[in-house]
Amino acid sequence: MTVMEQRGAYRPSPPPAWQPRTDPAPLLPDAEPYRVLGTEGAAKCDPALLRRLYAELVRGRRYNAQATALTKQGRLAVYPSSTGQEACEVAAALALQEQDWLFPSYRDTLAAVARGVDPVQALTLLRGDWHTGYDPYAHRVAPLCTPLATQLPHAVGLAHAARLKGDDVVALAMVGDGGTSEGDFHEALNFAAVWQAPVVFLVQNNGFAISVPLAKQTAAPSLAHKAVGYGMPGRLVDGNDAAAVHEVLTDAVRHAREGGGPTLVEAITYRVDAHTNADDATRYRGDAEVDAWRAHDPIALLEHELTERGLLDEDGMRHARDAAETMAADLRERMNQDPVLDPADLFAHVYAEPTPQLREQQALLEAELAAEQGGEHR
Amino acid sequence: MTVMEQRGAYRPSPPPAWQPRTDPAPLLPDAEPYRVLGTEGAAKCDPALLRRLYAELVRGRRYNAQATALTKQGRLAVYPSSTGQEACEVAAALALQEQDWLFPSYRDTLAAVARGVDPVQALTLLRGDWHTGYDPYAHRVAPLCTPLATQLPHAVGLAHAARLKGDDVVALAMVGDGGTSEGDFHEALNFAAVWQAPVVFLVQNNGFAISVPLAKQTAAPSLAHKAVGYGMPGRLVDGNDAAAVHEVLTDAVRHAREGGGPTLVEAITYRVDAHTNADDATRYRGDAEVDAWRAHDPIALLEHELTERGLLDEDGMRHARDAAETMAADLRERMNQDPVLDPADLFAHVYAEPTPQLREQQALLEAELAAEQGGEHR
Amino acid sequence: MTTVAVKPATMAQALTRALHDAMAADPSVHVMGEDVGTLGGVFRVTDGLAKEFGEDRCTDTPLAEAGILGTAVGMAMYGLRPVVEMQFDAFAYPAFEQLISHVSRMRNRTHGAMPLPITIRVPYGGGIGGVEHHSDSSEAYYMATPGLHVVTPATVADAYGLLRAAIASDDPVVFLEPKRLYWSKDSWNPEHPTDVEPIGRAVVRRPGRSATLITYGPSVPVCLEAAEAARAEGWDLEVVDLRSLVPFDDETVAASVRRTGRAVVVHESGSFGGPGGEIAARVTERCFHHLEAPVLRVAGFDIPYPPPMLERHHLPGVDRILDAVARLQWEAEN
Amino acid sequence: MTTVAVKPATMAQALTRALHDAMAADPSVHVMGEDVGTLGGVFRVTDGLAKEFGEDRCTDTPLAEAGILGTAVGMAMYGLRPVVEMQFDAFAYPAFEQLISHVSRMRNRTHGAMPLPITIRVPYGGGIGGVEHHSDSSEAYYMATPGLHVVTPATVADAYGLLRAAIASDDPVVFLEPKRLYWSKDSWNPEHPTDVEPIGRAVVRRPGRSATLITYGPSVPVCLEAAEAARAEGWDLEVVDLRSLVPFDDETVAASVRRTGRAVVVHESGSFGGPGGEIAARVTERCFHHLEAPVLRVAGFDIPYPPPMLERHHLPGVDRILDAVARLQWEAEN
Ligand SMILES: Cc1ncc(C[n+]2csc(CCOP(=O)(O)OP(=O)(O)O)c2C)c(N)n1
Ligand SMILES: Cc1ncc(C[n+]2csc(CCOP(=O)(O)OP(=O)(O)O)c2C)c(N)n1
Ligand SMILES: [Mg+2]
Ligand SMILES: [Mg+2]
Repeated sequence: MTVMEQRGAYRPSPPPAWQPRTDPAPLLPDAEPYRVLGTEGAAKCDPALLRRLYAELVRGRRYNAQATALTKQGRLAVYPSSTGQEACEVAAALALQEQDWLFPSYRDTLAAVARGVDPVQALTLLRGDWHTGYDPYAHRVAPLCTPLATQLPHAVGLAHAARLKGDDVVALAMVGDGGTSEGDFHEALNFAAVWQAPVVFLVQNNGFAISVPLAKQTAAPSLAHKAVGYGMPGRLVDGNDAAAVHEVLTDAVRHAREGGGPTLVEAITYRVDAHTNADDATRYRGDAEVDAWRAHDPIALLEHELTERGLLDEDGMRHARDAAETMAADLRERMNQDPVLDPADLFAHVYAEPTPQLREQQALLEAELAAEQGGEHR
Repeated sequence: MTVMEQRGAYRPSPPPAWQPRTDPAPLLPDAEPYRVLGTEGAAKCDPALLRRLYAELVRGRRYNAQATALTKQGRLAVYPSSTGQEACEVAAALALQEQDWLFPSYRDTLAAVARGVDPVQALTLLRGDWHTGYDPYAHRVAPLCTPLATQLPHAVGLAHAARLKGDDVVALAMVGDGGTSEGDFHEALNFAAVWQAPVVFLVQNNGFAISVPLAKQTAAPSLAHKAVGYGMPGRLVDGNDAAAVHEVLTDAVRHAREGGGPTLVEAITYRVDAHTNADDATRYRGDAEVDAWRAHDPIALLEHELTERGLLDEDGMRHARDAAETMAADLRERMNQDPVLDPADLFAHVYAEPTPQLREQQALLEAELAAEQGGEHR
Repeated sequence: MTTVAVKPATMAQALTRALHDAMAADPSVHVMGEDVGTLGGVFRVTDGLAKEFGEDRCTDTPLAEAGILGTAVGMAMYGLRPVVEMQFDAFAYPAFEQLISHVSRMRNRTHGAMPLPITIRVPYGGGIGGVEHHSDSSEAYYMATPGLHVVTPATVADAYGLLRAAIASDDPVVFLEPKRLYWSKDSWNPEHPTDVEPIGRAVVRRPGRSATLITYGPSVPVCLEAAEAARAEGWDLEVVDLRSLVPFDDETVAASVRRTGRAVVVHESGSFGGPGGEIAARVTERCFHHLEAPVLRVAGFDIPYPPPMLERHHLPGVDRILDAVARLQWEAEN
Repeated sequence: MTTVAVKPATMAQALTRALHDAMAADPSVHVMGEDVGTLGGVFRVTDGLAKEFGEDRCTDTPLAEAGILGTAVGMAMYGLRPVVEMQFDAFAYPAFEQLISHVSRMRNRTHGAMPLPITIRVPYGGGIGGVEHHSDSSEAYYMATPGLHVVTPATVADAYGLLRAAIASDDPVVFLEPKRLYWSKDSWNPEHPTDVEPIGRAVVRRPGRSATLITYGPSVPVCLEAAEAARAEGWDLEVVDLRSLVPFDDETVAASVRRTGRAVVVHESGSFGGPGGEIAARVTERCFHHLEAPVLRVAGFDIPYPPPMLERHHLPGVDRILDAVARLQWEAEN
């Protein structure tokens, strides 16, 4: 087509194909993180749910403490604690139904445990006797994921597959504030929205990616504001308010289940402990900030609400603590047993059938071990 | 800290560290793509600029036509035409100052040419005598980039480096609607916003990524809505309105130059031709859609405005066409000469100094070529 | 079947047929990638599949390779068998983290609980006049990643058989399709497609006694041509088509080299750190005392893939192969 | 200099000193990566640099490896010399598209106009009890990518010298830091740091006459230990530390093997498709008639890196090296 042919063809009007594809307004997060505890909304909460959350938080805090202690005793190589973030961990697990799937990040051991994974098996990765210590299909919990944000597309694919098969399954995927900077975060959210996959993304914004504070991670008004760019709703919630996180996640899960597609939830919380036991947090943050957050502790928050309303008394608290202690004692005892290792496992699960090359290598190792046993070796 | 220590410490208040980091409202795009031509705003445009844009559009359209013809004659391996998108191509080049940098995608040969790159050298990649045919430093145009979105972080890094050095340099990076789905798009925009780098991202939303329509690419209200998720302004513009694209880009470049940080601009346009000469667009779209867009041709749009306002007459049009024909004739003539190739180039630019291994391989090739020349070879 | 051409004779058509038959046989097979649906792929390998099986079974994804492979992982976790298309070799690189850190390891990480039956189709190699980033031979990366099978056909029949085997495998398979053989033709009969080839078996394409050419994929026809040309020089060359780089068929390869006493590895991929080093080393380990000369390599140069007008210098051709054969220390013979 | 420790004696400290000296000598040197600023890196290699040179010269980036390397490309285009830290080996994978498609090729793509003097520091290898994805030996990927230099120190002095040379190079250098040698100590004097080592030269760490151990990085100390232990068996082993995988020092390596007539390549990386194949193949090409036995390889198994409690079985140790030496067909000697 030459320029000449064009003449006269022009009608001033918007480009033909363009119209906003969705209304952005409902996708934007509220200006303030959603809160329930300490607000009027708290009255509407189911007391049984609140008590359940409380018991799980207490157990979760104890689990974090016990695991951290186990690192000091050399029983765990490393432990990335979620102390201070238990409300997110627990609510993520409790928002799901039996048939749903959880995709935890490397920090979310607790969410896996809250969903039913055996507390010892959940620590296999960090003890170092194998990578994933539990069968992901047993409780529909994907492996704890170390390469950041890489499990998000997995959650999308799984949720999409379930929907294609006509199954009623929602996937909930957890990621940190730092993880939102990775390309995989972007690609996962985009696929989820395009496919309208039943998946919920929970960003635990705990203020830091190891030493890097949020201000060096993003300039966005909030991480929840990323949602509109994918065409999904973004929700902002006080991540230390277990009732609020539970409600927001439950809504998002229901929305996904009903065919409404994905939601991005940003939970504002704080990493009270260092990044891991190997980290020295004093290098990059001051006590004042940590103390301010300690004062907004998720357990204290919920305990206050429950006691104020007469839903919890000293007995109830003791009961929760005792249950937590029982779990911790069991964990301690079982973690103090040396795991039984089989070097043949090195070759057993690389392929469905070991290749001829792997069989040769296995034979080499077996011969070495036999020689070692026989004391023949150098 | 045990649960007990927490008791009583609770004050119901928002989490300590949280406040929206920026006001999201000004970052959101307008509901309609910005237009100038055919609106009252057109009267405010500098006539000289409009005439300049017109001449460049006409030249650009002719360039696209000539390059496409060269593929039919076997002089180019392939040509991804920007016919119908000339307003974006030209405005991107013209919005920049001398010292600024342009980062084109593989489709943006025209933008490179409009910025001053020799029309033949700009086609080297597609003719196949080398990869990048021009010195990127001569006109500050980065290599035409085939791996989609990968040049966006380059633009950010360059703009950031210039700013660190105290230089007055803005980078403008171009990407397609499809390219916005890549992780590199996300990471580039995030780095740009965190660093407040002087960079402008121009998304040419031409409706398709090869055969994939926008609806399968994103569910967002608009691509410009992605900006708020990074904390930068998003702007929506009619990509066939050269005056509007030029104004929006010039504003964004000025904003960046003044230290205001990056902007994301989405230009709504349409890929009138097939993806490349090798593509068969009838497989995935109908004539009606194409025709509707042809009626909104960027050249006709501008021509209409100029003639209505008496800024362009038949003489002026002929003049623009003649200049375009002169360019095309020169391009044809030069492209019809076989490029001179030197196989030694294969080894010359892999490293600053060829490794011993490469020297051996070069010697092998030289011996082969000598044998071929001497007719000694099999 | 109605929509897929009934007379495939090119490799591309055999691949289409393999995808079709796999999808028809097993509803858990899903094809996904950029432009694989309506368009049928830029090489038309997925032509007709979306029409026949619906867009949910043959899906145009957003343009993001890590996302494609990453979501395929999730789909495989849920029991599907995704067949992923990477549009060109170099565009698989954005998916490398997913490939290396998850696809290749998920079975291992989960102690066998979570196998990932994913097939990753990668059109690879040069010789088609492609612009930069469209002609890479990236097999070295895949070979160095434990947990992946790496397979590449050289004939129309193998294209069908190996792709069926790849899709049927419970392990992830990187299925490398030699771009410049897409339009190679063969008398293969689509109505009686070959039995599914097992993965991991090399094949002697041409028996010979003087020396062995060890090769695969796009270089197989070149080696066969070289073997013909070599007759004029008095060499009777055996040509082994590896078909599978992982697992590697040591038996077939070593048997051939023990017989001939000389070997040249031929591939398009760069030499340094490329497949040839591994192959030469393992052949030498196994056949040392049968070798009259070191195993030589004829490969692409150690340079980024050249622009179209220079690629002929880069690609291993008949002459370069025969030059290498000539260097196999034939004096020792006399 | 005030903030950086003045008595480095570990490899980590030598690396810090090298970064410091390079930054002090050339204002275009910029360090960037995850946690490299305030924290000083998870291995503390960048400790003190942000404080001394400011956050614009030593920058905590957002958490995105492709973004880190991609922006470094742009910075290098503008004349800076970025030194990028990838926090762990496996976390470099997201940056592979940038690495392969741009970093390694920009000079080539632009006909020499746009060189990219980028140093990419990658802590690599195992033996530190790391959880999965923290112990990969990824050198095979880098070696197979033309346009990159690939360098790895084994001693404190080389850590300093090679890193200075990498930063001074006008080409991109992948600088592989053996994690388990970070805390290895040496009597190296920081006040008189060694001259900058040229890239591309191997070194004989221990002369010997019976056979050559060809190795690099984390396996160098293991090979030296093996050589000591071998004396008891009557073998006098030579140990060659490659230091640079690309370019490869064929001369030094081949000279050693011609002298000894036997060789074993030792590395942690997997065997199949790993560096050892390339090394064995090229040594054999060059030394065929001097070899009494095929060049053998002692390497990690072809498996995903094992969990901490099993890694000792995987890593090439003294016994496995000596077993390989024993297989070098010593009968032929008699
Ligand atoms: C791809 C990748 N890059 C780098 C790392 C190393 N790393 C482990 S945790 C971490 C910080 C994560 O921060 P965030 O996402 O906020 O999660 P949090 O630790 O706060 O739970 C980093 C950089 C990694 N695990 N994966
Ligand atoms: C990383 C990567 N993946 C795939 C391709 C193959 N490819 C080339 S152009 C194209 C479509 C691009 O669409 P868009 O970004 O909208 O740009 P347009 O072609 O419309 O200008 C694809 C998939 C590529 N070049 N790079
Ligand atoms: Mg965090
Ligand atoms: Mg497009």
